[in-house]
Order: sequence, then structure tokens, then C-alpha cells
Amino acid sequence: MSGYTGVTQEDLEIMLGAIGVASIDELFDSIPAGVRLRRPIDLPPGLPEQAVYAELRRLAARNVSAEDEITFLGAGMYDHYVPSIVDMLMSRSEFLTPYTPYQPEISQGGLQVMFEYQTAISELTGLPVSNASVYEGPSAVGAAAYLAKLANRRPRVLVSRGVHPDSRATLQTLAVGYGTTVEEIALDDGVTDLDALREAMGDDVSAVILQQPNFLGAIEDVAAIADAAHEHGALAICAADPLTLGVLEAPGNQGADVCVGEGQTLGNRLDFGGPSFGFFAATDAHIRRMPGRIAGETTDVDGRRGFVLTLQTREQHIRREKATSNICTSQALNALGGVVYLSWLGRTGITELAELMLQRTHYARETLAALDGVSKLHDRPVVREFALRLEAPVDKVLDRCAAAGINAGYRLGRTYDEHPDGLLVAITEQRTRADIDRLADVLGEAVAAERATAQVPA
Amino acid sequence: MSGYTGVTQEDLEIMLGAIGVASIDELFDSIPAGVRLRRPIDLPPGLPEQAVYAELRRLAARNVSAEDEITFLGAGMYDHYVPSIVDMLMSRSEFLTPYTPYQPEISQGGLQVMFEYQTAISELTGLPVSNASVYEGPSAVGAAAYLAKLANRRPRVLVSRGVHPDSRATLQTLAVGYGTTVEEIALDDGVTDLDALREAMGDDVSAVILQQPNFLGAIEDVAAIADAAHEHGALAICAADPLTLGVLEAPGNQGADVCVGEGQTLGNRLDFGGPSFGFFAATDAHIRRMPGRIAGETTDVDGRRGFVLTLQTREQHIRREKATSNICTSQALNALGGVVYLSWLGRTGITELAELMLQRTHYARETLAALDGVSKLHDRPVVREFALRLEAPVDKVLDRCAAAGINAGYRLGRTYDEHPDGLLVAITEQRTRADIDRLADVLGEAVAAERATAQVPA
Amino acid sequence: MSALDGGATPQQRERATTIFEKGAPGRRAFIAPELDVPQVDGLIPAGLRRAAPPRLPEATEPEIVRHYVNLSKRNFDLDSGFYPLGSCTMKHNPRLHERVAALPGHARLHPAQDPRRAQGALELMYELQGALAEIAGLPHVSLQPSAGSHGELAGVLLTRAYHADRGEQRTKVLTPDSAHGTNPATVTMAGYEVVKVALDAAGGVDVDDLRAKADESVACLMLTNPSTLGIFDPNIEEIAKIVHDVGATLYYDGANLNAVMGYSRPGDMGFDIVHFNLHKTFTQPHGGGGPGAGPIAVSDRIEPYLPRPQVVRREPANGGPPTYDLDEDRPKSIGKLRGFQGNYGVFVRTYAYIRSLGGEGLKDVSEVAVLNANYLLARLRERVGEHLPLAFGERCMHEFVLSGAPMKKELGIRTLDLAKRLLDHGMHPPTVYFPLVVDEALLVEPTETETRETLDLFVEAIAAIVEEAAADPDIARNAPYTTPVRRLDEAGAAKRPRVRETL
Amino acid sequence: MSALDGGATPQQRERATTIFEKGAPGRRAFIAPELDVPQVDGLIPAGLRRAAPPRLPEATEPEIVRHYVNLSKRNFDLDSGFYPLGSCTMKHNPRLHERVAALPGHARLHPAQDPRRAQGALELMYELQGALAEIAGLPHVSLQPSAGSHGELAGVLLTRAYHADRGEQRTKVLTPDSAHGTNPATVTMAGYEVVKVALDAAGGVDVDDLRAKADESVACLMLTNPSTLGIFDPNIEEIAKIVHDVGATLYYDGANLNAVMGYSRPGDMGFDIVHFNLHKTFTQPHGGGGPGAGPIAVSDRIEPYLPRPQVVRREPANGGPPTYDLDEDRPKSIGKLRGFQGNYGVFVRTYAYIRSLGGEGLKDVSEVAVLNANYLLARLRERVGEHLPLAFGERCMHEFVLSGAPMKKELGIRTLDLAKRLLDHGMHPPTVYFPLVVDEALLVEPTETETRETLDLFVEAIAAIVEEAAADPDIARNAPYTTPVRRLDEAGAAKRPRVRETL
Ligand SMILES: Cc1ncc(COP(=O)(O)O)c(C=O)c1O
Ligand SMILES: Cc1ncc(COP(=O)(O)O)c(C=O)c1O
Repeated sequence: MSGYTGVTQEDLEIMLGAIGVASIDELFDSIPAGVRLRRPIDLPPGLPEQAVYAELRRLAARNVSAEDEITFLGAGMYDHYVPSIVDMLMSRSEFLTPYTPYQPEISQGGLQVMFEYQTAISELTGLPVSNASVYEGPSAVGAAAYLAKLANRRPRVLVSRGVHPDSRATLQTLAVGYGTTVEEIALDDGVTDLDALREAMGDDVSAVILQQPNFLGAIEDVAAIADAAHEHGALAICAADPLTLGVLEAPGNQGADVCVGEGQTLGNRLDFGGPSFGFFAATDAHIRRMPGRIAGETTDVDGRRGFVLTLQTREQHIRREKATSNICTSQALNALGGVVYLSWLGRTGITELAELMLQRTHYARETLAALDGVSKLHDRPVVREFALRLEAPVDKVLDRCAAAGINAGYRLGRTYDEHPDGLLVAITEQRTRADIDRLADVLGEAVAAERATAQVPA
Repeated sequence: MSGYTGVTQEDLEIMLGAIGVASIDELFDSIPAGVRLRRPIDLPPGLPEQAVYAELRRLAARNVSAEDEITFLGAGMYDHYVPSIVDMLMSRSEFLTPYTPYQPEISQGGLQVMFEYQTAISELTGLPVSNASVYEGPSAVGAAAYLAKLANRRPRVLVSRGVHPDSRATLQTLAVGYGTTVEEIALDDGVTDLDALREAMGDDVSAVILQQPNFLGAIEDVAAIADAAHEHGALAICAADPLTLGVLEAPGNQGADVCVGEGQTLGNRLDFGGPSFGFFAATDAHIRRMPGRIAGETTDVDGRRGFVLTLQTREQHIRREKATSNICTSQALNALGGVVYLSWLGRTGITELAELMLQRTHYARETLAALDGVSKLHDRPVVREFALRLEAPVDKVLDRCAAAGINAGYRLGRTYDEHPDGLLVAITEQRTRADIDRLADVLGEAVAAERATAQVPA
Repeated sequence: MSALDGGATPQQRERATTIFEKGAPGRRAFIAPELDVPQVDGLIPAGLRRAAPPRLPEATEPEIVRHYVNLSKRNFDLDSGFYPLGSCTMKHNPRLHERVAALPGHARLHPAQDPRRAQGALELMYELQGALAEIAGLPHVSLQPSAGSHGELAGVLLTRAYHADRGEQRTKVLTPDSAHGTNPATVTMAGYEVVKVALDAAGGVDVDDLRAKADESVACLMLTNPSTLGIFDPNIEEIAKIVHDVGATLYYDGANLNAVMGYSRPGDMGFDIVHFNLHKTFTQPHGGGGPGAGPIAVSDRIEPYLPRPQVVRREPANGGPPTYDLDEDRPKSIGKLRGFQGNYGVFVRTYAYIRSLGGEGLKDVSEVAVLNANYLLARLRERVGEHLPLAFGERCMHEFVLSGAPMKKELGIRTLDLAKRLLDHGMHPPTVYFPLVVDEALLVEPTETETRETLDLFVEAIAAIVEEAAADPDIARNAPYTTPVRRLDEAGAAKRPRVRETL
Repeated sequence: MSALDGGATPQQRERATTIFEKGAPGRRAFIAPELDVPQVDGLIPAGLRRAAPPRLPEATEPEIVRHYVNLSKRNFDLDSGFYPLGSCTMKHNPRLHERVAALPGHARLHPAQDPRRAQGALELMYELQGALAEIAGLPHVSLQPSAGSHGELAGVLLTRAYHADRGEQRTKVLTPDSAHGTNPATVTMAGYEVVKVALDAAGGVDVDDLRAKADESVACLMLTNPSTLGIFDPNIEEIAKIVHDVGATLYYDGANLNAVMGYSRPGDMGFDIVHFNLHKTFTQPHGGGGPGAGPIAVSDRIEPYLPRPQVVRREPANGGPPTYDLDEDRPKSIGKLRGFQGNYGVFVRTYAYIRSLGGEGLKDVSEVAVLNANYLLARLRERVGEHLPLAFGERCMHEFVLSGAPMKKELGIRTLDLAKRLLDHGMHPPTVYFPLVVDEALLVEPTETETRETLDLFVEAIAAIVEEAAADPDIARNAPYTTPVRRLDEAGAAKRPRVRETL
């Protein structure tokens, strides 16, 4: 008996008696001798709650989190402030503990949240149909290409090199399964090379995938790329950072057929990468090809407004091998966080927040690019993140900054071989001008110190 | 308009129109010119949520909490582990946000919690009647003496010097109001001097007040003190640390008429001293003299079991100047934490926990008293805290320990002039043997170092 | 046939069972840390050792969680609906406050920590003292009292100390009829005699009666302003003068401070001592009956008697950053009112609230509180003014009192019935039968955090009940119907008190 | 007359309104930080700048809180009552896990943080990999997949990579009829053809059918064991041999692992690849449909293809403490299944759970899960066995399937009706109409965290419904009655999909 199970001696006797066996062991008789575990599970003994807490605190203390340093790390997830009401609502038992709403009569809360979430995502993306969430951003890109495959059965997808490296990798992994070939379209001064894209297009292209803003922070011309795709009857799939859509035109209004993305920026924690949620929106034409749950409005027998999981004939539990996706458990709780966050930000707030990031990002970019040994990696307009080029080894510069309590950003060389000297710097509403100025000081010193070291003959 | 208020321009027009005024200012016309504030409130401008969070984090970081050091501080509040379910339940809107349950039909949750809490306190203290909470421990002592005054109108109370200094001080402050003289009974080798008590007793004594275990950690002979009180018709009031009642006999079973105490140890945070709760239990004879809310069982018009605030004719809102106390808002939420904690500990658990403290306290006491320059301040049996005597300046020793990440305890000289060399060391289930051994190392070194310093001729 | 049991709601069908009736012998949630020191027997002398363990519940963690979660669902709360409980200021409780109060640097800070290592907490308290002083218009603050009534007690004891220090032995404290019950109860506990002051026709203090009763035997006048009738006393300056002229102190019950922030300050009105209800004006959640905090602000002449310790700020001689300390060395202090330094966790929340709103935001609070109250009043007068007239005057501050007397007479339902019927509308009723000076009183305080839509819904609900009563008063008389339990036998409960579970 | 509106419960009387219908233009909760840098215009080229803002809600914080708190009350949840949803393992969710996951060192750790400064997270993941490997009986673990179905996809893609690496192009994946829908759906997404294997009379895999279908074109057999019928396949060794003999892999759908911990391990049964549902066996809260996590454990021969990065531990040459790193250098890897390193927040909870229970505690989980299921089964057979017989065999593992076919025939109510009527009893119904192989299936999984009393109450409820149906089947057919809404028009919803609010 643990603190979570409660079979007393009396219970045990009554229960075994009712079943008609002499021991619990007997209930496992159907397990053949040959596959039995004949020793205890080899794990440390159980611990009281306080000891588990202490252990998890010990581990937490071995991480340098955004609470411990001033961080300019982004690259797909961002240190935004999570409002307290998000935590409060996500931790309510009624939202935290139920399963997927299979019994709508007692799940109206969760179903309506999905419906509201879908509405908010639809508004943000400018597309009429949103599902209730997918796992996260990069796999959403893979799922979008699968939708394209279901839509037109063409064998190739073209993906901009400005799409998140994890998204491209995930797409590649999944595409091997569903038999699509993935080809990359290079960047030209920071944005998708439209000429290269047009060159690569053909009637065998299923979809073109871009990211807004792209991984180097640059704003893409979604409309131009969508046009290039549509010219050949391919789908235009846009991965987007939803918060930037406070100032950037909605992909749906620029011709994207599908808009997906990472929802972490919408009131979800960093959590070392998850759980967050992916969003997935599309035009009406694709509603019956969408992956995952979709909540729909209906009425009950007494005429009351209500919500249900709808269009379930797309889904694995009904259609099995003919389903449009295998997804089952997705990210309902995180999507709740998303819609609460969007409600909290509100219609004016999302623009204000995005505008604040835009202005601070501009300030940071100009301030840093003015440092000796630091320059812009590209000149394109940016919203919340930008790429720099350092005339010093980026890893060493980052170490120096870290020692001063600053995480200066993402070393582009980790995923872009062509930019070994690249540094990606992200801004959120939590990074003030004072933080940026401090980064400038620390980064300037670090670059200078590294250049001085390099000048010393070995 | 802030994020908490929402009068839009349209609202304002409609509302002013309905009222029949031209401006909000007009609504304040009844305030005479002479008492008007003619300038803005002089406070810093409002801040967004994230900035307020940052400011409160800044302040938190300037405190050394029990999360930051190994602490042996006690002296009335103790660093016990607060189980996660306590936090979770205390933060549910339904418990966190309602007022005192004036409308019982929609407050059965809170009322039943009070009833359960009263039952648990009654069990712990061995007294049949508990109220639903008072502010905290020391003021509960003052309230208990007031009950004694209401009961027998006698002019003197005797209070053991083993009672918490804050309790004695509070008693003194309040007794000035209700006109009782407070006299102190000295300690003899750590416990209340029974001879001195008997000497001081008389038929004009309203109550005798002791603490179990007392401030120096020693177990008092409650029965003997209660007998001495009862011999003269006085009440015996026992302040108790409720967790120790897992191994110590219930005061009610030893003749105490009233048992009060600080409830912090029952699932409440340290919170730099509050909010926690005080408990207040008594014999049946005093039920109509109790202060504060009491929940009672009853039935509704359909015969269903239900709970109400009962015996309200004791209370200020009904009896006004004839009330048995002025208390109104007390500590309902903290008492909820208390009863959830006691349910979590459970019947066996409370004994196990107290026994663990008992054994570790014994181990710690013997280990520390064996150090050079350290000895026991008294030899009495102890449960969770004990007093030492250091042959070195206690404040300096504490500073040295703090520098090593150990809070060695409470300097008795702060409140006991007769023990300038005293150190009070507290143990909880969070202080392991390893922690105690580390304390022994650090304390031993600190005392040795201070003695060495002292030996250097000035 | 619809439900399982006639017209009972699902909740009503569940018999209330306590945690002591749940579980089974041997079950547990707590897992004890292992005994890591040598076991020694006999550490407690036989007679002092507990003979039989307390019969606490025996249940698993899931059983406990489910029990209390389900109990919580038998509570109405502020996050679920409108809660216009007059005099209680049921405003929105921002969860930011819970978040910052839970930071370990605050929540796990030991109250006896060396002040040098609790600088953050002391700085916060010092800054809060300053902010409250500014809001009250009185220079000195003690954060120590635990609630409003505790603040009142502090205030009257301060008054006693003040007079005693001047060699005076005064015996009476004046309060108006409209005072909250804690006022007279406090006076008694503090060893004074309560003397009531009459109200004038407008609901304010009857200045003539006050003048008649104010003499050298009076220690203090305790006043709420705006009063519990929601009326700002227009004679406050004269009242202050009368009281001060006889050497008494003027005490401000701050429960209604939500009405006047940025418009008027108790200190400027002439009060000597003010208590704040941080759980009202400053949105500490009520918790179903606490915790709260009741800091006091006082004038210079009262300052020497303030409770100890006081939080003080010291500027180092060398010009470095200031440090904060606890000053216990206050020879004239009335002493202590409780353990340690007060309800610090409440101070954290209050400080966060004040920093969130700033001075302008606090003024906005009072403006909207008063606007909402007047709008609600206007709408109610328009709809049900005949049956539920305003008790005094034409307008109100942050709350107002209606009288249910005409309704009782004409429609045959009492204020209590109206309140109980409101429960079926999913709203918390206003305060009823307080203040005592109004017959069948209904004290309504909407607060600033409610929207116009909510106020309109309340008006519709009240109007519907009144209309329904005109057709059939029994509906309200037997209400509520949809609550977890229906009307409870309070008299029976008091007659044969069952105040704990029988085990 | 009792309620406000006929027999409707208070909740039913409220029309559902979305957050988009609340609030008013201009209202807000968010207060923007001030612009602290020079304002520059035209930073976004005209055509790319958003023309019209998204029409998000405009509401104050109190309005938002109240809206979602009230919505939450329209959900049934595990903390409120019994939730025997078969295949979903609705066990108690310890709040300790939420507490530790919220520690800033975990919750605010950036996924791209330098591994040298994320040592705690990597140590946790490494240790969790080890624990899951031990539980599975398979040496290598990838934590990356986001849920069970994602783990399945990983598993089939690993199978593909394994065969491809050996130069083989297999085309089929076998699954039994009782498989969960995600199994065949996964197979399709991974580019294989689904081939169904029949069940034998006892509900296990029909070994002859398997033998007939197993050939060199088969890449993999996906199996749940115990199956979704709650039956441990007694022929598992033979099945493994058949599959391995044709060179195929054997995939273990770990959704039912809660039945066998400490008794048998998939690796020992011969499985090559296993996924875990951390949101089932390891009590990550379900969140109304996620988040979860679906780590996989694999045998040596599959290891080279595991997703990248892998968490690795390095022992420094000098014998110092080990360090942890992310290994991206995996040339044969199938690549990535998602961004970064997986649902770390879920790993924290799982790790806490495993540390709380230890090996013995995990065995206790399975023991009590199986005991509870068998007790519930025995009691139900005794009370309603005639109408709701066990679909296969005599006993079960952690769950069991009843058939509602006799009930339908004899009493005229379907399994769906029974489920809907259970809602009026305040319990979540079991899984219905799954597995597909049982007519009118009712899949019941009580889990180990429920007490005997709760199981007994469930038996009483089922018995009451069956009895009631014998008297009047319409009661169940029209149920539920007491829920916030009653039966919903699902067909209509699908026909004219309204999947967002019209603004
Ligand atoms: C006018 C008034 N004065 C005093 C009090 C007492 O405050 P507390 O409940 O904080 O003791 C109240 C609280 O209801 C009140 O409304
Ligand atoms: C047997 C079985 N397999 C697979 C799954 C899919 O798991 P998930 O929902 O985590 O994707 C489930 C979940 O319901 C299941 O019950």
C-alpha cells in the first residue's frame, strides 16, 4: 500500500474472496513462466514526498534557467511572461485531470475551450478552420505536408531553408514514412530565394513550406511564395510565430492554405522544450483532411447550445488505417493556456505586445550591430529576433557572456553550417532596454576580448 | 481603466446617464472641501504584471529562506514540509475567494471544512469543543485568558516563563485592556517551577497558563500544573504545539480546560510569521464563552445533513458589546490547510512524524552537547527542540554558521536575559541526520573558532 | 421522470459525509521519512506519553483530494459569480498575488530569521508602511494587527495608552448605531464602556447628540466614513472638532476605504487612528473567513505607543544603501498584539496590488466602486424602488442600503427571503439585516471589478424576484431550491450544538 | 415550483456564451510594459504589416477568470469522481508532480540552453531513460515522442529504417482486430499496408492466422499485451518466435503497461520496440486531451536508428563527476520527430512518480490495478452478469470488456444508453464501443488508486440502471438529465460544421 493505493488487509480478504482466488499473485497466472520477471524491478526504493521534492529541487538547481540569467535565447521558443491566470486556470482539477472529452455532456467546459481556442487561432492566422491542437511546432509542419499529400498526392515538397531546422528535420523523418521527397530552397540575404523557388516548382510539387518570421528572424513575403506555389497547384504552408501576427499580416490573408506553428509563445512555459502545443489552421477546403480533434457547435435535445468533437470520421478511432492522421492525445491543456493567454492579451494587447517587441528588436539590432566586430547577418526587416555575424568564435563569446550572467543567444553554427559566425538574438517583452544595453556591454567586451586573444600569436 | 476594472466610454455614458450626473467627480460631491485630497496619491505609477512579479522576485531574493540554507530555527514556527495537496486545495477558487459563510446554503463546503477541522483539533487536544480558528498562537493565549476572565471574573493570571515570549507579551498587552494582572512563574531547570506556582496560587487566580512543550523545548507536566490550578478553582490553559501531540498526551486528557496554540506546523507556510492560524479548544463548560466562529451540524428543510455557523449569540455581529470576543475575520483558509494536512498525516502518520522528530531531536541534542564548548541548557525530556549553552558569543557563532549555509537556531538572549549564552535548536522531518551531522561540524568549528579568538589577548 | 430523485439537483442527492467517515483503518497518504538515527526508547516519561493516538482520518491521497475537491464544489465563490456583500468589498483577487506570495524567498522565510538576512521582507514592509501612510494621510503605520477587529483593538488600546500616559483615566468610547459589531465588541474587550451616538435624519452622526455625550470621560469616537450606510458624513470636520475638543481620539474603521482613495484621507478628516482591512480594500482573498490583516496608521501623538517591533530603515553613515531592521526598543509601546511581525504573506499581496495600480489606479478603484454602486442603485430604484427604497438620501458612495420593509409589508416576503431566492439565480446576496439601524436592511456593495453587464443581471434578478413574490410569495419564502442544501435549521443547531464529528 | 425553469438544473439554465461574446470594446486585462526605446516607424514594409488586428476578446481579468472558472465547472474530472475509462488509465494525479514541474529551474529552462548549463535536466532525462529501460526490459530509450501515437509512429519508422538498413523493402504491418485505432492509422502514415490478424476464441492472437500471414513482406507486428480486452496473451512466446522468424519486428503498444509492472517486461516477452504512455501508466494528468509523452524503449538491433538527439552520460577521464550531453551525431538515426528534446515537463512528473514509488511501488500499482479490476468484474458478474457478460474468459488483467449485447436485446437499452445514464449517477462511463471486436463493448479500467468503496458504488449504479431499464428503458434511452447539457446532436454538428465563433 502506497499513499496512492489503499487496499487494507480487510479489503484484500473481501476482494480476493469475491474474485475466488487465494492471492493477488494468482491473478497473474495467465502470464507464462517464460516471460516472467523473477526479481524485483531494479530501481531505487520509493521516497516520501518531501524527499522527491528535494531531489527535483536538486536537479532544478543544476540548470541555468531564464530565472537565473538574462536570456536572449530564442530559436523557436521564447521567454515570455506567463500571466498568473494561465497557471491558475491550467491547474484547476476540472481542466487538468479529465481525458479527451469523449462524453460531451460532462465535458462542455473543455469542448467550449477548444471551440474558443479554434476561434482565436482562426483569427490570428486568417484561416477559417483550426483544429484543437497538435503536439508542437515542428511536427505540425510534418503533419501539414501530410495534409498536402492527402490533398493532391504529389510526390515533392519544397521547404525553405528559413524554416526551423527542427521542423525541416521532422518533416524529413515523417516524409520518409508517407513517401514524400523533401527539397530545400536556399535563402538569399536572409529570406527565401524566390527565384530558386520558382525554378524548383513544378506540377509534381505538393506543397511549399515557409516560416514567418523565418529562423534568421527575417519577415518573409508570404504572398509571393504562396503565389509561386499556387501557380503550380501546390499548397502554400506557412509556419508562423503566432505572437508576431499582432503586427504581421495573417498568412491566411496572404494566400497560405495551411498555417501551423509552435504555440509556446502563447502563455506556455519554456519547460526545456515541452509540453507546449502546435496549432494547425487551414482553408475550408481542407476541413475534412485536418489532423486531430476539432470541436464543433451543436445543440442538445432540449435545444441548448453545446459543443462536441466533430468530423470524427477523419480520426483514427473511427477510420483507423484510413484516418487523416494517427494523432490521439494532443495538447488540450496547453491550448487552454493559449486561449487564456490570448484572451488576456486581447485585441489591442496583442498588437501592443508585438509592436513593443518590434521596437525593442530594432533597437537591439542597431545597438549590437554598432559594436566593433559585430554586424548584421542580413538586412531584412525583423520583428522579434535577428541574426548577427561576430568576428570572434561564437562559442567562446557566448561563454564569456554567460559568465557575466547574460545568455547572448543562439549560435547559428549549431544548425547552419554556412553561418559558423552567426548569432541569433531574441527579444521578448521581458527584455528591457536596460537588459539590451547590458547585453551590448557584455557582448562588446566579449568580442573584443576574444579578438584580442586571437591576435596573440599562438 | 486598469486590467481589473472595465468601464468603457460607452459604459460610462450609460451609467452616468442612469444616475443622472455629468461626471464621476460629481458622485463625490458629498465630501466636504476641507477634507479633500487635492493632489494625486503620491505613490509610484502602476506597473504591468511582469514588472510587479520582477519586483517581488527582487525582494524575495534579498531574503535567506529555508529554501536557501539548512535551518534549525524554530521558536514557535517550524520548517515542516507542506504537502502539495494542501497548496492545491488552498488555491482552489471555491476555498480561496469566498467570504465568511453567511449564506450557509451556498457555503456547505467551507462550513463542513470547519466542522472537520474542529473535529481534528478536538481529537488532537482531547477537548470536546474547538472553534473554527483564531488569528494565531500568541493572541490565542490572550484570548484564552479572556475566556477565563469571562468564566470567573478573577483578577490574576499566572503564566509560566516557559510560555512563548510573544505569547506572554501579547497576553500582557491584551490583559491591560480587559483588566487582568499577569504574573510570571519562573522555570526550574527548564520547566515550570511547580513550587513557585503553588506559592503564587490563590482563589483570585483566574487561570494558569503553560506551554507544551515549553519555549526551551522541555516537556511540561501538564497534569500537575492543571491540578495546582484546579485546586484553587482556576482554569488551566495549555498552549501546545499540535504536531507534538502525536507523542505527547493530549492536554485535555491531563486536565487542561482550554488548549490553544499556533497552527503553522499543520501544513502552513512560514511566511515570515503569517498568515497561519491559531486553534482554540475547550471543555463543554465553556462552549458559550468561546471566541470566533463555530460550525455546527444541522439539517435542512428536506432533512438533509448540513452545517451552519452556530452559537452566534456569542459573536460581535449579534451581541455587539456583550460579545465574548471582537473577532470577525479569522483564518479559515489556513485552518483548511490544517485539516487537509492532518488528514494527509492521518492517524498513524502523526505519531510516526512526531516519533521521528523525537528520535532525531534526541540524536541532535546528544551530538551537539558532546561538542567542545557546548552543553545542554537543561536536562528535561524534549520532543522537537532543545536549548544549548555555548561557551562562545552566540551571535558570532550564528554568523559563522550562516556563512557555512547553516542557520543553527534561535539566540535565546533575544528574549531570555538569563540565557545570554543560550541557543535553541529545532528539528523537523526535513532535517535529516546528515543535516544534523553537518550542523555539528559547523557549530563545533564555529564555537572553537570563537573561543580561539576570545583567547587572543586584546 | 428526469433526475434520480425527484427534483433534487445532483449535488443535493449526495449526503454530506465528512473525511472522518471516509477511508478505512490502515489507509494513509503520508509516507514517513525513514528513521536515520539510532532508535532510543523511553525518551518521553510514561505519564506524559500519549496513550491513544488522535483519531485522525485514515485515507489515501486520492480519497482526500476527491473529498475536498467535492466539498469545494459546495461553495459559492467570487470567481464564479457576483458577490455584492456589503461592507465586505468582494473585489477580484488577482492571482499574481498568490504567485508572488508563494515565492520561496517569501513563503519559506522564517519569522525569526536574522533581520540582516531578511532585508527583502523588511524593505517590503517598510515600503508598505509608507504607502499605507500616504493613503491614510497619517504618518506612522504598524502592520501587526491580523484583521480589522484586531486593528480596532490595537487602536483602542493605543487610545488607552495615550490617555494613561497623560495621566487620564477615561471610561467611555462612543460609536454610532450604524457601527459594525466589532466596534462595540472591541470597546468592551479593551475595558471601556460603549456609549451609542444617534444618527441624524440623513444617516450621519447626530452632531447634537455627539456634543451632548462628548465629555472628558470619553476616550474615543469610533467611526466608519463613509458609514455602513454608504454615506460620507458631511459633518466630519465638526465631528472631529467636537471629539478633539474633549481630548478624545478619533478612530477610523477603514472597512469602507474603498470608497474614497484619491478623494479624501482619514488623516485629513481629522482621524488619529485608522485601520485598514487588507482583505477588503487591498484584495487579500477572503479565504472563506480569513486570513486578513488589519494594519493601523496613526498620527504623531499616537506614535509612541505603537506595537513593537516597528520596521525601521537606517541610512548608513557612509552613504551606502539603506538597511532595514526591527525596532523592539519602544519603551511606551502597548507591546505586542500577536507573534512575530504580522501576516507577512498578506503584506506581499497588498504590496503587489499597490505596485500594480499605483496612485492613479487606486483612485480609479474608488471612482469605479462609487460609479458602480450609484449605477446599480439608480437601476434598482427605477425597477424596484417602490418595494426596496433607499434607506437614506439620494445617492451613495461605494455601497448603499435598501430597506425591505415595504416589500415585507406589501408583498409578504422578507429581506431574508429575497436573499435566499437570489441564491437560485446564482448570485451571492447582499449583506442582510446590517446595518441594524435600517429595518430589513439590504447592504449592497458591487465593487469596482464588476462590469455593467453583471450589475444589469443583478437588477433583473431582483426585479424578477419581486415580481414573482407579487404573484406568489411562497416561492421566495421557501427558497432556495437549487443549492446543495436548502434552508437550514439554525435554531436547532444552536440548541443542541453538534460541533464535531462523533467517532 | 422549485427551480427557476422547470426541471432544469442551475447549470442547464445558463446559455453557453463564449469569451468572444463577453467583455466590451476597449476592455482589457493586459497592461503593456512601457516603450523604453525610441519609437521608429515603418519597420515593417507596408504590404507585410497586418491590416486589421485579430478580433481577440476584449475583457478584464475578472471577466476572463470568471468565464473560465465557470467553464471548468461544466467539466467532469478525475478529482471529482470515478473515471473508469478503459485503455486510458485514469489514475490519481499527484499534485507533487505539478509542484516540482513548476520549479523555475525546470519550467523556465530554455530548450536551446547550452547542455553544460542544463545538467540537471539532462541528468533527469538520462536517469528516466534508465528507469524506463529497466521497466521495459529493453536497453535503449528515446524520450522524444510526444504521445502514444507519436511513439507508435517512431516505432514503425524505426522498423522501416532497420529493414532498409538491411536492404529490405517490406510492405505490411500486422495488427490484431482488437488494436487501438492509432495502430492502423500509424501504419498508414508510415507508408505500410495494414494487415489484420484474427483473434482466437480466448481473445488472444490467432496463432494460426498469424503464421499464415507472417512472411518476408511483413515488417512488424503491433501488439498490446495485455490486449485491449484486458487479456494477457498466453501465446506471446510463440507469437514472438513467428514474427522474429520472418525477420519482422515486434512492437509493443504500451498503453496497458499498468497491468504488468514487476510481473513481466515487454523486452522479456520478445518485443523489439515499446512505447510508454507517460500520461497513463505514469500519471501525467490528461489535461482534457493532452499533453502526454510517448517515450520508446528498443532492443540493441534497433538502437542505431533511434531519433536524435540522445541524452548521453560521459564519465570524465579524470574520474570526476559524470556529465550529460545531447548526442546529435547519430548517422543511422531516423532523425527528429519533433522540436528540441521532447516533453520535458512530462518527464519531470514521471521521474517524480518513479522516485516516489520505487520498484516495489510500481509492482504494487500493477497488483492493485489487477486486483481492483478483477474485484469489480466479479461483483458486476454477480449483479448484472446476465445482461452484461464478460466478453472473453473468466478473469482479466487491469481492465475488462463487458458486452452490452444481451442488455440491448433483452432490456432494449444500448451500451450508449447505459453510459449516458451513468452520467446522472455522477460517474464517468467506461470506454464504449471499443474494442471493436466486442458487440456493444464496455471497457472498464478502474485503476489502482480507487478504493473498494468506489468500486462498490459503481456496481450499485450499474445494477440500478439495469434494473431501472427492465422497468422502463426510456429512462436510460433519454438520459442524461442532470448534466449541463443533455444528449447533443453530433450528426448535425458534422453535417454543418461550425468550428469557430462567428464575430
Ligand atoms: C465596517 C466594518 N468594520 C469592521 C469589520 C471587521 O473587520 P475584520 O473582519 O477584518 O475583523 C468589518 C468586517 O466585516 C466591517 O465591515
Ligand atoms: C491501446 C492504446 N494504444 C494507443 C493509444 C494512443 O496513445 P496516445 O493517445 O497517447 O497517442 C491509446 C490511447 O488511448 C490506447 O489506449
